[in-house]
Amino acid sequence: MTKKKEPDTWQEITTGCVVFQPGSASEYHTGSWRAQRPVWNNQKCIKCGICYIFCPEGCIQQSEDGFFQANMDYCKGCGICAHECWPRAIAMMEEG
Amino acid sequence: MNIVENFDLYAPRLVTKKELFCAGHRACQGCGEVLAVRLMCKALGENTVIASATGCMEIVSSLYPSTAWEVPWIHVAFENAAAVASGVEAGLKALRKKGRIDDRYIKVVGMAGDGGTMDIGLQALSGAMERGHDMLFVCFDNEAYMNTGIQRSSGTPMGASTTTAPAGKISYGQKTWKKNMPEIMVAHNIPYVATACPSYPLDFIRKVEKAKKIKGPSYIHCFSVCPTGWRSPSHLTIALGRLVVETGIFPLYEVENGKYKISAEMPKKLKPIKDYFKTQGRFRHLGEAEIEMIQKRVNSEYDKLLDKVKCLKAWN
Amino acid sequence: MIEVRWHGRGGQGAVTSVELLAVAAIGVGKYAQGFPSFGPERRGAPVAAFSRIDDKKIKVRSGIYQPDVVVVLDSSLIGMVNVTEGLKPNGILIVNTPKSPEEVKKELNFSGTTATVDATGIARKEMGVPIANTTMIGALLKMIGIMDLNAMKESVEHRFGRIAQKNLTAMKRAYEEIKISN
Amino acid sequence: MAKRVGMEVAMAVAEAVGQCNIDMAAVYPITPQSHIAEHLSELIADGKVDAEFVTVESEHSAMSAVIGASGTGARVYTATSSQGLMLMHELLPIASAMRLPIVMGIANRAVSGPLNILNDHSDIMPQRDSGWISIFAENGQEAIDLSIQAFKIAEHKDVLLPVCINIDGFQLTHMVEPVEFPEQELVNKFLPPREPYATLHPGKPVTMGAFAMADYYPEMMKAKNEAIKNSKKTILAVWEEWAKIFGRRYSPVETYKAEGAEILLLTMGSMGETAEVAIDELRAQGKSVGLVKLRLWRPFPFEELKEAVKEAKKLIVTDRAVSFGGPGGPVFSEIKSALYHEEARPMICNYIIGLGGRDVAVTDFTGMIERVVQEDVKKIADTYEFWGVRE
Repeated sequence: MTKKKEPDTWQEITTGCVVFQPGSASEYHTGSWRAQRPVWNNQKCIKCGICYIFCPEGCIQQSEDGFFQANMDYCKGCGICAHECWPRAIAMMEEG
Repeated sequence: MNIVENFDLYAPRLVTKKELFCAGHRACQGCGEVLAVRLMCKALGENTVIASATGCMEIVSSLYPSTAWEVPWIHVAFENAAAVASGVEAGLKALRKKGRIDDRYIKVVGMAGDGGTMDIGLQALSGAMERGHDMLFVCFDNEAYMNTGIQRSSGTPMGASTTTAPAGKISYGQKTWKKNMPEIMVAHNIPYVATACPSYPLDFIRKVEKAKKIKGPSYIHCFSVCPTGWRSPSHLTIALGRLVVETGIFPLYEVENGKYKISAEMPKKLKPIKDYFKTQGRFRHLGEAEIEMIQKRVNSEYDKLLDKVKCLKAWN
Repeated sequence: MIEVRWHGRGGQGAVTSVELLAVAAIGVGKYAQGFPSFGPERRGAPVAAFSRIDDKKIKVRSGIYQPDVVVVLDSSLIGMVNVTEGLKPNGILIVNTPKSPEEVKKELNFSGTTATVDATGIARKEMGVPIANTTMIGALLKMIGIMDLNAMKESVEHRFGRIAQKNLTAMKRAYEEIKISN
Repeated sequence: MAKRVGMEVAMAVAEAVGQCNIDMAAVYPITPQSHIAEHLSELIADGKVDAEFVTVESEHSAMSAVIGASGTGARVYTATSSQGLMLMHELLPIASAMRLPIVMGIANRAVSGPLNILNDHSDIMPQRDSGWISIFAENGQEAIDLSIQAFKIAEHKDVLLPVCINIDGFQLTHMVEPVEFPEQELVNKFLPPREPYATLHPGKPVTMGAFAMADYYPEMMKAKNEAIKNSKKTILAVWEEWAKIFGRRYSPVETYKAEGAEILLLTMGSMGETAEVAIDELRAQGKSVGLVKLRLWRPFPFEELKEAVKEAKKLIVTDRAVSFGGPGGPVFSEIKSALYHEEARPMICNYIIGLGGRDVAVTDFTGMIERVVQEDVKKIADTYEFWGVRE
């Protein structure tokens, strides 16, 4: 769990309980939900980006060399990328 | 395996990299609905205001004091997303006209699950569409009340086992046919109605972009696989979305100004529904007889849809 | 303070009459109220409407139970509705009918001041419609004399636009042709 | 000079709202509110008011739409009555929690069942705890003034809460009576454009209506309660400003010949002026009676109420609603609880009156006061009775 951020007291509650910081949910790291992790074999990867587009977390990014990798802070280990990878370049490995 | 059928292999890289729905949201592993929301936001771009109904997508994205949204977003209640969106549209229109906000075009989008669209939200949606607001409404249909624990809705398909229409000794679960929500929207004579599924991301994005350009009401019914509610493995989310289309259970089509058009993604020959049912726990109890009954209905509904395409061609 | 009860049928314009009268009275600096009987009556049903006019601020907002004047827009209501109910002993009854006030008195077994005018006939002649509500305002003003007939001009014009003059003419004729029996 | 005219109060309210430079209104028709909706739509159709008019398909959607529009920063208005208000009920605490300065006119009407279209206060009373500022009008002029003031109060940076103006259905809404509209220029000066604290606009994306668990919900409720309690200061200041500009004075609790009176009668809404006539009659007979009129319902004006009743021996509270199986009428129980710790407090009794449009006449008030004069204090203290109900 991320540590509790401001506001804390009733006086600090934002007016109308509005959240003013867009995308602040990224402070919460869902990577702890993961039981298995995707591992890319760049030898097989054809850089098509299917893993990127199908990731429900939107946590797969393309590196400068054109290969893809998941941000482990957020990857929940659903396995969609591995299952959808056309050249079978992604394998799911048990965590721990 | 035909996973890249009708799919430009490298096209995903052409999709905008900008994420307007950020990681850190609390959707289940392998959630098809949250994937659809993510893709929708990409298609809509930042000049968007979203009004969301109560439901999974609302809960997973907006736990105070944080938010996964990077576009302006409002949630009020369960049944009124379309009414809230219509108010947002009217408010922005008035403020723009009076020069109190800048002149940019902002797309107002209402979103809800199947319950918030087809059951409790139907009246507000019908009203908003009939009034002709310049807004898109997207139904993320995962075929039951997942947020409250997988209770049946009018979007639940025949034969599915849910927590309020469970399969039992004398019941095979849901005993009613899924409500044909896109048809109800077509009956409102709005300019654009489409069905979509994130398993066909480019088709989905293209449809959202099309709806975005329409100055008037439009509706997209997005089929959203729910591994938790359907008791299916999370990695099969995309595959199941493809199968529901390939079996003709959820055909992809558009209705533009009353004209039906089957989307290019539809196969020439449909697969048997058994292929779609077999990996889902919610259908596991079904016997041959029930599957046959459902198969018949799927065939006839699909034929009806094809007939509409033909008839309307003749009518033109 | 003068309190008036109007009897008519839904659609005959009793509510319009009380509105026009109140707006006109307020227009000449008086205080007034005009309000309908609050009910679900539809076209054709017997209805009532009420007016209060005074030179000082009117505070009371209850119904009118002892009117000073009763105006009957439709004489077919006589016998069906107790039009003289609660009418003050020195009160005035005004009926839209071609009959004489004496005849009406007899019919109703009423001994107070009674006035009649063939408002429907006047309205038909002047406006081409048998709607006597505005015409009867002329009759009422003749009997209570709280303000000049001209006071009606503005509110009638505002309400009726190009057919206002016909209404005003009919009103004037009722004012002049009314027959009174004390 | 402001012109004095005769106009139906519902239409006058629409005219007044039209003077407030609203941006959007969403209204669903219901008797006896419908003349407000109709006339407002006329003003917009004639181009006299520059606003979007959304003809929603229900009151639930009316409130939803004004919430959405208010979220964009627009100045919004809606009006309803009875069942419509009950249908909106779900959304009222949401609007106040989102701190949206929505203004709503309520043509107060009895709630079903049985269906009844006439006046009482049974529609507003169940909304008591929704976090809306709630104010009662006594006559047409007040309905106009309060409707304009409502925007100023609601939008004030120290308030930011929705406001409802209670206008008795039929008794007020359908009454043609003298009213005076404030001059447009003075209204413009009194009511500057809204300055929203956050808006639904891509220029600065915000999330409105986030959900909260047990770790934040209590703090949020406390914040909302402090906001509405604190709003009284602004309400008083706005009324003071109004009196200076327009000459008509408003107070949370108003009194009529109450000073030194042994017996006080308390009313809300349009009954007040009829009750004044009763007080005049009894005073003329030498009786020591006076009237207290509760204008501000939420936030409840504790200090002002205590001050108004502290010298009386007996206080008769009238209610136009029932708390079934409870302590009598809702106003009665509030007033009792407000006075509980006062050392000097009057005996209080409660008459429930005017339900479902049952006429309230001067004789009803003189009757109940005479009853209280005669009865043994102990016998009627803390009791409630349905006044004038056939037995």
